[in-house]
Amino acid sequence: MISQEIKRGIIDENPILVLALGLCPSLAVSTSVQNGFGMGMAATFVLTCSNVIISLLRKVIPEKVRIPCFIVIIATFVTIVQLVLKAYFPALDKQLGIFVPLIVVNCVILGRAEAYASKNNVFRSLVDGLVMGLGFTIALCILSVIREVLGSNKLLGFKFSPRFQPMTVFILAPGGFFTIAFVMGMVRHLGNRKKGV
Amino acid sequence: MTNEQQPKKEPSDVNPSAADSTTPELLQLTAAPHLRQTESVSHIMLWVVMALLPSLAAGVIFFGLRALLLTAVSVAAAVVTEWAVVKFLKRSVTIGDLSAVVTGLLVAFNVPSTVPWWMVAIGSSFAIGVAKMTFGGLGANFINPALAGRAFLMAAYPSAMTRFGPTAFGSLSGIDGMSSATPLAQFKAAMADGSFQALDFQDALSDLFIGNVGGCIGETSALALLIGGVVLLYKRIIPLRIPLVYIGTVFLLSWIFNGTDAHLTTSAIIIPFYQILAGGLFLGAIFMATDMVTSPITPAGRIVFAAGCGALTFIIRKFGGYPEGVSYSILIMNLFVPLIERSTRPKMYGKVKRRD
Amino acid sequence: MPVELLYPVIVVGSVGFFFGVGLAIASKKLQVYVNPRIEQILGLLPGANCGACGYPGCSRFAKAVAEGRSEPSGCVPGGSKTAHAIADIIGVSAGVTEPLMAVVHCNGGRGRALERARYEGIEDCHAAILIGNGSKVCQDGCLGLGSCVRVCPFDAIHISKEGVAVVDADKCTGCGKCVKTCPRKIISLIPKVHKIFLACSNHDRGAKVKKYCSVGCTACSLCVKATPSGAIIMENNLPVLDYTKEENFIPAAYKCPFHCFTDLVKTRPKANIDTKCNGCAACVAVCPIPGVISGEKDKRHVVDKEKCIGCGICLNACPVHAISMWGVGSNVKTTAGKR
Amino acid sequence: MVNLISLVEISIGAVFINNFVLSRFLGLCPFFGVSKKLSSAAGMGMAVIFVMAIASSLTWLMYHYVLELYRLDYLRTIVFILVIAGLVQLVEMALQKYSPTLYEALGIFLPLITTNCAVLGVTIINTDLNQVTGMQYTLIESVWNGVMSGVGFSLALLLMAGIREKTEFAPVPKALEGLPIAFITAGLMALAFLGFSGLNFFTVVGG
Amino acid sequence: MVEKHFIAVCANLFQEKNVPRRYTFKGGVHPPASKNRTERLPIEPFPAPKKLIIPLSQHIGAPAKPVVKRGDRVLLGQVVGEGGGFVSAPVHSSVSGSVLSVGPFAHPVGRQIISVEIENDEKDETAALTAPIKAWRDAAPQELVQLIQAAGIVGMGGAGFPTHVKLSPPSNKPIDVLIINGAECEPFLTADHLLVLERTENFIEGVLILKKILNAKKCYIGIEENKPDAIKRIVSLLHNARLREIRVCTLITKYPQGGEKQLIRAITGREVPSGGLPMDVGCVVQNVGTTVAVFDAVNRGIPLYERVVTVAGPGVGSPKNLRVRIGTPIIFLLEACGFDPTSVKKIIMGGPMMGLALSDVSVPVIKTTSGVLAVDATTPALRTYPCINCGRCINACPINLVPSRIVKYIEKENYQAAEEWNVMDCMECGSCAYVCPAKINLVHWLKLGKYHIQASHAAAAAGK
Repeated sequence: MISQEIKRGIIDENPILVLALGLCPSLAVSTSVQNGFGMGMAATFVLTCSNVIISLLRKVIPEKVRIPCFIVIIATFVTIVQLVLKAYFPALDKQLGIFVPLIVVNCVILGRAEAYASKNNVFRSLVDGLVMGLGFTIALCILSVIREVLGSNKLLGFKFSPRFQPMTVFILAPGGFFTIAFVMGMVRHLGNRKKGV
Repeated sequence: MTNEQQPKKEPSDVNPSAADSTTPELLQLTAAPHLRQTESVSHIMLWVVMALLPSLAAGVIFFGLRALLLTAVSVAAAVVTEWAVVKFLKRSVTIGDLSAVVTGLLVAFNVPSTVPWWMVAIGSSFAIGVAKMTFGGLGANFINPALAGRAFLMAAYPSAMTRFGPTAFGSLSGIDGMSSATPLAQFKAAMADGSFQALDFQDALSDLFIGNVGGCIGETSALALLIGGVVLLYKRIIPLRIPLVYIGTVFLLSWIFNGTDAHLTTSAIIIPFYQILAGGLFLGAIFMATDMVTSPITPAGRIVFAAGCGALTFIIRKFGGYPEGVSYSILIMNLFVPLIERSTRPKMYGKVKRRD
Repeated sequence: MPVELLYPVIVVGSVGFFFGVGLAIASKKLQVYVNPRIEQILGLLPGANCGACGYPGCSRFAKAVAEGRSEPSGCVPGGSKTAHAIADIIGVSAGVTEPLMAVVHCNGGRGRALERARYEGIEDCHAAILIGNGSKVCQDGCLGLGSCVRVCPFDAIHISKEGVAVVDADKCTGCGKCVKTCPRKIISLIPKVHKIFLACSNHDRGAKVKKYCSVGCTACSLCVKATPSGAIIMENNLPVLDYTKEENFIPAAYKCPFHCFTDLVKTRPKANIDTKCNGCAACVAVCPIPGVISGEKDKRHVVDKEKCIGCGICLNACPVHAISMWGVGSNVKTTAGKR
Repeated sequence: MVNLISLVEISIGAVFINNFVLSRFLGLCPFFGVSKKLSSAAGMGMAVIFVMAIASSLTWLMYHYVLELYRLDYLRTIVFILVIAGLVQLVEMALQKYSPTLYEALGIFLPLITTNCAVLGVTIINTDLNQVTGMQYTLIESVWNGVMSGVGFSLALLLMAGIREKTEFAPVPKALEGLPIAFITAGLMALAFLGFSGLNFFTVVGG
Repeated sequence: MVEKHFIAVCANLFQEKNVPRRYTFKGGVHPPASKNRTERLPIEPFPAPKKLIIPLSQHIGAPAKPVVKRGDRVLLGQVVGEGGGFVSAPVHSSVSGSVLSVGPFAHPVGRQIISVEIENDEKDETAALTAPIKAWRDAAPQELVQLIQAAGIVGMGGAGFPTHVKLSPPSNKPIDVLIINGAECEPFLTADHLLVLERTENFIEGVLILKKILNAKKCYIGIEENKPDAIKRIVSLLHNARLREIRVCTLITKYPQGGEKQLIRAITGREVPSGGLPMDVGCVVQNVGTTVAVFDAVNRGIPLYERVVTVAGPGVGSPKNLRVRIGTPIIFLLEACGFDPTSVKKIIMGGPMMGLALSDVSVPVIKTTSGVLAVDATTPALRTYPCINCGRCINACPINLVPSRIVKYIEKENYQAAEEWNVMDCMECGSCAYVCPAKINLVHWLKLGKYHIQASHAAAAAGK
């Protein structure tokens, strides 16, 4: 069951590459693997914690004000993340910039809260948060590996190839769009091929 | 049941009417009109290629055989990319319509002669592979592929794309010295540090006209581009209004806002001429802004489009971060094309008040 | 220290309180009636307001679905689960009816029906009708250009090798979109249980039809005679099947000399007479095919399995219930075009 | 107090150079979601401008007069999102009640805006230190920044919608249909918008 | 095409004063006229065949109802189909003989249409016709219109609008301009040209009859400048007869110069409102053939049972202008003109720009058949290139539509948008498809779009 869940989070319902949620941070911070991984971890933390809390409170929260409640819960964890980053990873915090507070409005997190955590028990919500976060992180890493290598000829900050001339466009906005477009297209292409067989 | 084999009758023994005996083959049933003009898309593209040849010749004369090599690489990369994408998508091969050749030529014309050959190949492949074929090929792209290729290279390799080689016959009279910067960069620098001397630039005009200046392969020779433009105008492939309005707008704006207080002094009159002859304005106005696919289809829209290109070119040249603004201005106006087309629908015959 | 702890609590609490109370009052004061089904659907949606459905926000999508302007499957993040749940809500009002399926009343593909010209134009039946009324001699034949294929939301119609439209009974839901679009009006809905229909729509006289179509109905009326209940009547040179009468059309289909009927059942189970048979010969009297059941009086009768068409009429006629249907059957696949 | 030059600079920066969508990657979900039709793009654009302006002013006041005063900067995220969410919902309800026509035109886009990172983003940018000048925006500047960021967003949205209506006819490869081709479109738009980089009307460059 | 106009204006400026003004409209195309093989050939009468098929629907409006039955003997000019309603015209027998059958027969439009099959007894016994009104100058217009209706005259240019309807405008729409359409802008066709040349006097008298009926103040005859002999002949006749109220307008040779709306725009400068009729701007346009038929009906009492047909095209050896009985199967015409069945790929009824491709050569000549063309090469029917947005279709469109855009909407089944872009005003002249370098079947798509929009309107109306 767990492996199935993991497959669901990473492949079948990958938040970025299949569901196309949480696009803003995934494009903005995937300029380097460090940033992408950091953002992925932060989001996973918020996603898992908020999923758990929302699942715990799902019977208490009144239907009408559920969205504001969810947001407050998510925002609390985001603030925690912000404080932790500031304290221990100041460089990363500076890199991610306003996209740390913007985790609040990341559709992945709110979407899972609304679609999953508010309807399932705590354990399932925890697992869901973890696998979805994993899927999010993996997708971010894929994007950032491509962009870092092509855009600055580096991988995790180390020089990648001595001969390759990096294309700066890939760490600029257009490159982000092109990268996600082609990664997504590739995922779909493989998916179509699988379905076709 | 219906499963048994049905003895099939040959169509010939169930002939419905006697008249058919005189018709050996089935007649073709199509919608009117039954007459068509012979000119086709590939004819048009062929003529565009022909019209680009004088500029290629000029490029080779001023920048040496390397220009020819880059052009060849660019064209080959464009055609191969289109062929590969089409094969990958399992669609019918479209390289026969020659549009990839045109794109390849234009990408090469938009890079300096000093760039490495693989860079131009990347630009061409991007132009065809991303800006054109992802949308489904000819006619479907919304942005000029060649210019998208150039913009991609500009963003990817900014330093290589702005390093220009000197021409074969020495450089601009008077003002150049050692640097091989483009006339527009020199102009901008001269305006910025106050060393502007109208006469220096006046002398340069003839060099600008024939193309003996630094710049991209295909953009320097206004003369060669004009020859190509006349050919296309004569063949009615491009509408006169786009280049005319585009160049006219740049001319007017750089005359009015020439940076001096006067408008009738020598320098005030030299500036607009210098502005229209320098840089890629002629290439852009004659060959890129007129790209049918990415310019408005409506006659009035074409004027708006061209005027917009002119204004943006002027703004980017004067206030922007680049000395040259032609390619970006056309790209930006490409984005506006759907909105322009929408608001400039031609007035239909009969949209008049009814006489009751 | 406690004060520093207090401030955030007060600030967040008061902001929350302020908006909570404000919203509560507002939601009472500013209430506007909305279709309860919209609310229901909205409840099923992920609520991410991502816009992937093409509508501005989940509520708009819910409204569109409730009003029938969008398919229930429009929500991408919701996936198929959500789609099914929504479909259930929508379906409640649709009511339960007898399942129907679309059938194409033409089997005159290439090699069977004569062409009179070479149509070269837009691949669309309506377009072919507009110029020269299509290329078939038969004015009621399937044009095979696939207008019905394109409107089918369930991918249940395809054009056969011979160039006529064929409905896949498994996929067809009887929505009737193809019926509406067919320019020749040769698609209709029949109850799914019947599986037999007339694959011809031509109203010409028999002699004329024979000139241009080998599977065209010549209005010979044999099918009418094979259906004594009167569930088939001839109207304007074409038999009309009345499915409301629950008639057994198997004999009629079998009797057609030009094989104008299509039976979606490939092989029907054959009748078998067991030892209970007392030889009353009641079955012989009702069997539509002469010579299928034979046997001496008062002795066990036998069925010629080669000839039996599996109509099952004898089942009800047998007073001692000695007849049953044997054999693999119900292989529901369209047979049109594969005869 | 009102520095016209700074307002113009804010405008150019927010609309062209640092366009919210094409350069800052903010508000992408609604950008791709609502850009299929020009009419809804226009409605969405108006709604975003409206909400950004109001949210900018409210959050600026909140930040400078409550949070900063009590040294509660770290609550910024929670408070801002609460303010925006509540505000949007109130506006939506009010519109639905009092002006159904306006609601049809704008209100339906409001739920999309609650969770639009562009709105939260602009309020955070308003209260952050400006990276160029190293100063914080004044109230007027931040409202103006909100409006202009909304305008930039709307401009990108309108252009995108126009292009998508056009490329709707295009035979896009199957795997790229829908979002991927929209990403490529946005990428090419961003490429074109690079032309605006370095645009500066006030530091004299060319005389 | 502002540039083109600019040149035209300049050219007009430098013209000498006494050169007559050349009229034209905006847009249009210049297909090769291809008229040189037939434009000097006199009209030959074509013998009536043994068997004729006279369709009861030869015009726009309700089809005629048969009034004969199998076995009946009919005479030349006898009514075989009675008009059903005001917008309808009777149908006459074009030979004397016996009715073989009344039933569905192949019709040029491709459908089976109720027709009367007549066996010719080759006696040409004439029926007692409606009495001609020789003194038409004194007759009441009403009387003349009735006579024209009884003679079954419909617009012979192609559309087949019953002439009497055009001649009875409602009282709130006064007609001040009568235009005779002699443009014959379709390539290959020379039937009208020859008719004018051979029967100029009758033609002019026909014009006068029409003018009298409509009480029109002005009357113009529009002829394309590639028919100088016809222009000269009419002008000299008018001059001799001192008929100053009729003016001949020389039209620039351009397709579709003979389109009703284009002709009105060229000659009077008026624009027929979208969805309206010429009478909305006080104009009535009549074709040359119709005018001569009116003369025949009024002056001689002859109903419309024969017409002039140009048989031409690369697929026939000796093209001809033939006077043909209505109901003659076109195969006979083709055979008489040396038609080579092996090389012919397509047979067109009408001109090459707007004519119908036939799937059956047994269909009869009807009142609107101006020509029969045998073509030896197929036209590109399927799309060979994608649309490159060149805008030539816009420049060619005589009513200023954006065909390529509309077609894209129709391809995506967005009929609402197509309607917003005025597809319903398209008159299917074919100019856009003619110039399209991508060889897109624009007209076919436009037809399809109009069909779907009409169908949805009809459904909406039925739902109300």
